Amino acid sequence: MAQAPTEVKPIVSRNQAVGWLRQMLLIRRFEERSAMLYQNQKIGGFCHLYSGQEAVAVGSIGVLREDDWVITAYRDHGHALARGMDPRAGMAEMLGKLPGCSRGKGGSMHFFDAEKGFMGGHAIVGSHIPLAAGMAFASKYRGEDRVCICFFGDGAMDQGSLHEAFNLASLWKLPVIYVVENNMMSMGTHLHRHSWTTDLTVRGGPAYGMPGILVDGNDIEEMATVTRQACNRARAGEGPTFIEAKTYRFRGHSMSDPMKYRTREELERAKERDPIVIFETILKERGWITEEQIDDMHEKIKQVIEEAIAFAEEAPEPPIETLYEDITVAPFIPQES
Amino acid sequence: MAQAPTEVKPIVSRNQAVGWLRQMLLIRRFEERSAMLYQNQKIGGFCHLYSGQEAVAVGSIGVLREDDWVITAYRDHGHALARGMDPRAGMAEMLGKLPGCSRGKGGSMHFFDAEKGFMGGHAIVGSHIPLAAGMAFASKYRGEDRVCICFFGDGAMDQGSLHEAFNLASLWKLPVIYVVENNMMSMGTHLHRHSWTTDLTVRGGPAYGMPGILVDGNDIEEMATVTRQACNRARAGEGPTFIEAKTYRFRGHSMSDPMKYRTREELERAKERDPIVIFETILKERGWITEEQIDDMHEKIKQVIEEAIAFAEEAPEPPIETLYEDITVAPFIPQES
Amino acid sequence: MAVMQYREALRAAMTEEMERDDRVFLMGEEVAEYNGAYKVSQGMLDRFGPKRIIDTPISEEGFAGIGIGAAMVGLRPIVEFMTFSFSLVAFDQIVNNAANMRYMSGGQFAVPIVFRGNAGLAGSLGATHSHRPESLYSHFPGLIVMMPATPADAKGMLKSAIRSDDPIIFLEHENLLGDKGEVPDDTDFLVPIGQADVKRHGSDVTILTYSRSTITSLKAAEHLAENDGIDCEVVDLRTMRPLDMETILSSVVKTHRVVIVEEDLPYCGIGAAIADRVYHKVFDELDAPIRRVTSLDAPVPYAKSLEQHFLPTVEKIAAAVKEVCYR
Amino acid sequence: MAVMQYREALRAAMTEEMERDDRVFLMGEEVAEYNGAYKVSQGMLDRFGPKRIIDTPISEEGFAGIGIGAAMVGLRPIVEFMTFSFSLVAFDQIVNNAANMRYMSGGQFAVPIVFRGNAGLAGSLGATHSHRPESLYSHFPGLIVMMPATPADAKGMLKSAIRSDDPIIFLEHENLLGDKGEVPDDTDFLVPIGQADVKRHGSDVTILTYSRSTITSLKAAEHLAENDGIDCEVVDLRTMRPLDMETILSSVVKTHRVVIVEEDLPYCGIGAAIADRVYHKVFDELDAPIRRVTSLDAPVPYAKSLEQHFLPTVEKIAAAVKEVCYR
Ligand SMILES: Cc1ncc(C[n+]2csc(CCOP(=O)(O)OP(=O)(O)O)c2C)c(N)n1
Ligand SMILES: Cc1ncc(C[n+]2csc(CCOP(=O)(O)OP(=O)(O)O)c2C)c(N)n1
Ligand SMILES: [Mg+2]
Ligand SMILES: [Mg+2]
Repeated sequence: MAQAPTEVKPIVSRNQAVGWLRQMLLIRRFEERSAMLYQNQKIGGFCHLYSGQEAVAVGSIGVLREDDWVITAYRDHGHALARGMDPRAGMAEMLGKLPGCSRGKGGSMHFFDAEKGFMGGHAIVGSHIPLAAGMAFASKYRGEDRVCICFFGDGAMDQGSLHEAFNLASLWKLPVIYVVENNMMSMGTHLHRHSWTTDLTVRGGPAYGMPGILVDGNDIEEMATVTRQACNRARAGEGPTFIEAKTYRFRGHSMSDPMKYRTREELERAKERDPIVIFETILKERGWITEEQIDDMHEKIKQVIEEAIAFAEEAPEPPIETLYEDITVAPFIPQES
Repeated sequence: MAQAPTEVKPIVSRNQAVGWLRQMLLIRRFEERSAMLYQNQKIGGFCHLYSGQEAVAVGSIGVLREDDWVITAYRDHGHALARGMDPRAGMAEMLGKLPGCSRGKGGSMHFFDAEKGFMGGHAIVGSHIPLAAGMAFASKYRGEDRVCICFFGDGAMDQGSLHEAFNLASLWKLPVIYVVENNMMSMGTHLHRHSWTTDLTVRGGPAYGMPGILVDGNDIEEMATVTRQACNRARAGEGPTFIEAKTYRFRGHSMSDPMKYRTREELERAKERDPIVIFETILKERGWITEEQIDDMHEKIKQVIEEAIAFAEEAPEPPIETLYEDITVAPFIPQES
Repeated sequence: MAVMQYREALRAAMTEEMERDDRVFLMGEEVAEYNGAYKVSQGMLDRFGPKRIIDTPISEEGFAGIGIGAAMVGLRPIVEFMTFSFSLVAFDQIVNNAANMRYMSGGQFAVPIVFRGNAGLAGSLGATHSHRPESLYSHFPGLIVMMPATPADAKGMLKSAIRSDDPIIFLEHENLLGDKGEVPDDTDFLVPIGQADVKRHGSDVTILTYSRSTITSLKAAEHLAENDGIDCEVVDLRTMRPLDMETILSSVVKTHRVVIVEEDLPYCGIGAAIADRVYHKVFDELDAPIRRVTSLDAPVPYAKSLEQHFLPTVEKIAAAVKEVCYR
Repeated sequence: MAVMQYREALRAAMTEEMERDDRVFLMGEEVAEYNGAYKVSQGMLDRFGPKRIIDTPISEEGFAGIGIGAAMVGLRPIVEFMTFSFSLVAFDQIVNNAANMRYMSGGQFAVPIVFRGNAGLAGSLGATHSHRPESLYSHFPGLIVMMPATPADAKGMLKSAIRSDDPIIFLEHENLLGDKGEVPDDTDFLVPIGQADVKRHGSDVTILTYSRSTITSLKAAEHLAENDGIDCEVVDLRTMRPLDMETILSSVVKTHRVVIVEEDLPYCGIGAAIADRVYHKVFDELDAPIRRVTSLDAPVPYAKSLEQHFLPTVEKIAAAVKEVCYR
């Protein structure tokens, strides 16, 4: 288990750093408002919030190229927004509206944005891990140097699909970066109750012939650093990397989780390590941003999200005929009556 | 990767050792004759011979208790006979006859013998690996100290079922012994083309919190030694063990394999390490058996197998009504017409 | 008799059977410390302890296989899939190992295991989380498939399932979990496997249905009785394999008209299978072609506005019933 | 036209399409250096090299998923399952990722992939190796399911499948691989998806069938013509989803009698689904109930003596045909 270097900060320009802060705030706000909309039953189904983990997505996706691919699990709002999805499309999807990022067919767990190379939120635990290897395979097949980054939770470590994809990715030296967001919980099950070891780099790294890098997922610049290294490795044809990003989710597993498995104190302590607060502090210390500018940013993001909500609320429902649309590329013939 | 101790031989009594030699010869002969019967189309379907790997099954199963469980893949004749299956039942199964060990319903790939704790040959690669953990689970649940030993090939290392079962077995400290019979080939695919590393103890041992023991699978006493250690560990409640037994199969993957992937020379060299010849030599050197006694043993085994074949040939076909028997314990109601 | 929820009835069934037989245990994701993703197993960890109420990692193929292996050597596992949509990653274990084991071993091994959990459309969960596997599993000889519609059936059927020596696919419905009904207290109250139940007697049309669609069909029957003077017999099939052909046919030869109502997909689903068997047995008894009310032939969309068109409704059932009555 | 084997026709289809489009590649167990477990891909490694003819580990879930991911970004994989029985360990990938991806992404992603390999009873392989997944996959909107019966169809259908932008389940039959027949040389010879083929014209009874059962049905038709003076029309369905209802119905309204012949299990299989659709559309045209000839409702046994009773035979088909003719 290698430790990420921490002494080389800052690794980003002031502009980029401020952009990252803005993205984290956008995600946070998007989800806070989503939670309210969920409680008002405007959003249905399962809704898994990313609050607390924002630095993982923003820091890693932040160092990718535009032509790289991003794929994740059902806890996908953060990754989608970090990849530049329009919050209006995201919010419209949450509300099941036609201009939603999946035309209202996917919902919270199944965000997609082809234009941004955002290859989806995927709701069967582990099922997207082979898909990521497939995109990396395509890159290599075509002689390109694009990479695919794939996010999943500590709970997904226990799925067979991961094992098969990891062996294949390593055997074929595919340009894929696997990031386990270790928030120490698989729904209500603590890591030590679902994984034989709590050090996931033992399971996912050298055991599959990949570097296994442990990183503080709440430290956005560390996250960026290790991802950049993994990208370089992938683009150079040296194969996959496994990154364990330690983090914490501030909300329940989904909106319906009573969170009996943890104490208020544990949560409070975790919130002291809020990646957004940490980064705000760092940027202020560096003199890259002022308190005032931060307040202004918060305000502007509020507006963006409120606009997105207004857009989503006013947007049309998908018409009934869309039920049979987008099933196949060829004209779809329902096999009924 | 730990190396098995080799200096503590002999670990068996003369009687036992001679019994093991006899078992290996029985398996070899059973299969040689099976191959002929296959060519005469008396045996159908797929038929995978174990010749060359006999020491793995006989040495490991040889140190189990009667109440332990044995489970394996489709290359199962060796394990069944090593566990004491009556060759007549085995041969009758090959011929699809009623007194076959699976009443003619399983065939070569699906041998079963409940009385002997032989829990089956299983033909979907990897699918029996969780079953083994299930039997070990039952042992622990009941507060017993029975163990389950589970055999599979190097190709099965690539199946997701293995990954899930290994994590569970380790997490719950189940009394199960996993033995990969590494004959370096998954059908026509060399190990280095299907596994990112050729050292399987890296993939199956410590990566899952189990000891990963490499052993020469053609050395029956080494095989017995490491299995005994694994049994002790399992019975003491310390959890699973992973054993990589290096070996070689003398025949093709199945009876229909033209074996173009290896040279005659490679095969000849491998046959110089025939586990039966090795053990015969050792026993002779120890003065535990004479050349004459060996010849006599060969002769007797020939008779046993010929008798088994005669029995199988004369045995009745399963009557048509058995088609609907043994589907469920409750009376079966076909859902047709 | 006590009035209880469907989920409480399921819990009562498991609890009683676990007290009766210490070979029975419950295993699955979040069944223990979390008290069940849908609170079906609430309190069972406290009662039985972690040896018998067991949280698993997200390893369906692994723990389904562990259950099967344990059943082969005499335990009687109840394996919960958080939803049955997740059973698809364990499909091979269920259809090859659970269903075929007894046959392939020539009858030497039984696999007394219950796989249970929600199936169907629970609402806005999208295509991956809304599978209806009843026909997928009913397809395979060796499996038994049960789907209760009421709290009493939930209890009586699950108890029978747990006592059965065969592998059972026991499909609950999330949207029924909170339904309340009278449930017998008797710890030996069992609903036999393979027995349908006439939930409403009628003379004009036979509605063949199961699980949640039974409730919708009963509402449609009331509606039709009141508004159209059509008297429907509602047969809750309860066990999808083996089908209770006796009950089905005795209703059909009375009414001569059949509507099948199901949440399954229309093509290669359970409804066509049932229709086929009815046609085969009593074609000449039918005064009209069988009509079916099913889900639409599409993946399940997220948007509520779309999803609401997806399922059988009172209106759709009423229209089908009128059609077979030529009204 | 050239006379070639069914396996050669499959190989020709892949070869031609790979030459036409360099996004097409073949991936699976033993397809490359071993030249294919059933020699379908023989020589293709030599021709196209290891970049495009790719041996995989025994990781069906893994490489099915890799194929789907690659298809999402524009490649056109052909994924071979050594037999389709092994696809059951990749079931989730196929039904959730291949079938649902386009829908869930609101049409943003296509999954142009062909999953191909043998299905059915190849002889004495036992229950685990003899699955017939046609109804399991046809169940799901989003998938297309094709099953050729002749060398010409094998080629023309596989070429269409490879050119399709949708996920295709392409089920071959081991026992047809050696069959020979005339096959057009034209590199643009395509059999359209969703088009059935009347393999024998007749006026008395319509036999709806596919894959190997087509061959058996044709034999039965000859037998019936000679011995009983019954003139059967044999419709080879070829695509199981979507069904070619036009061809089916135009035959049925001519003959008014239907027999369905299939290798699938009888319950919740494809035959009941087809019967259901025919009844629904043209109930009044039928002069007799539809009869089906299927596999038995049991796992597949090893013993030849048992297995020979398992499948549709000329005798069973003839009996069913006579039954619908009331003879
Ligand atoms: C195959 C499968 N099994 C179970 C579930 C239900 N489920 C959804 S998320 C989840 C927990 C996942 O935890 P983890 O992978 O750590 O991700 P996190 O929620 O912490 O982001 C479970 C059990 C599922 N979606 N798919
Ligand atoms: C899931 C699955 N995929 C593919 C196969 C076909 N198959 C049977 S054995 C085999 C090779 C297995 O090699 P290995 O595990 O090394 O065992 P060995 O044959 O060497 O004993 C393959 C590909 C199968 N039976 N099951
Ligand atoms: Mg987690
Ligand atoms: Mg091998």
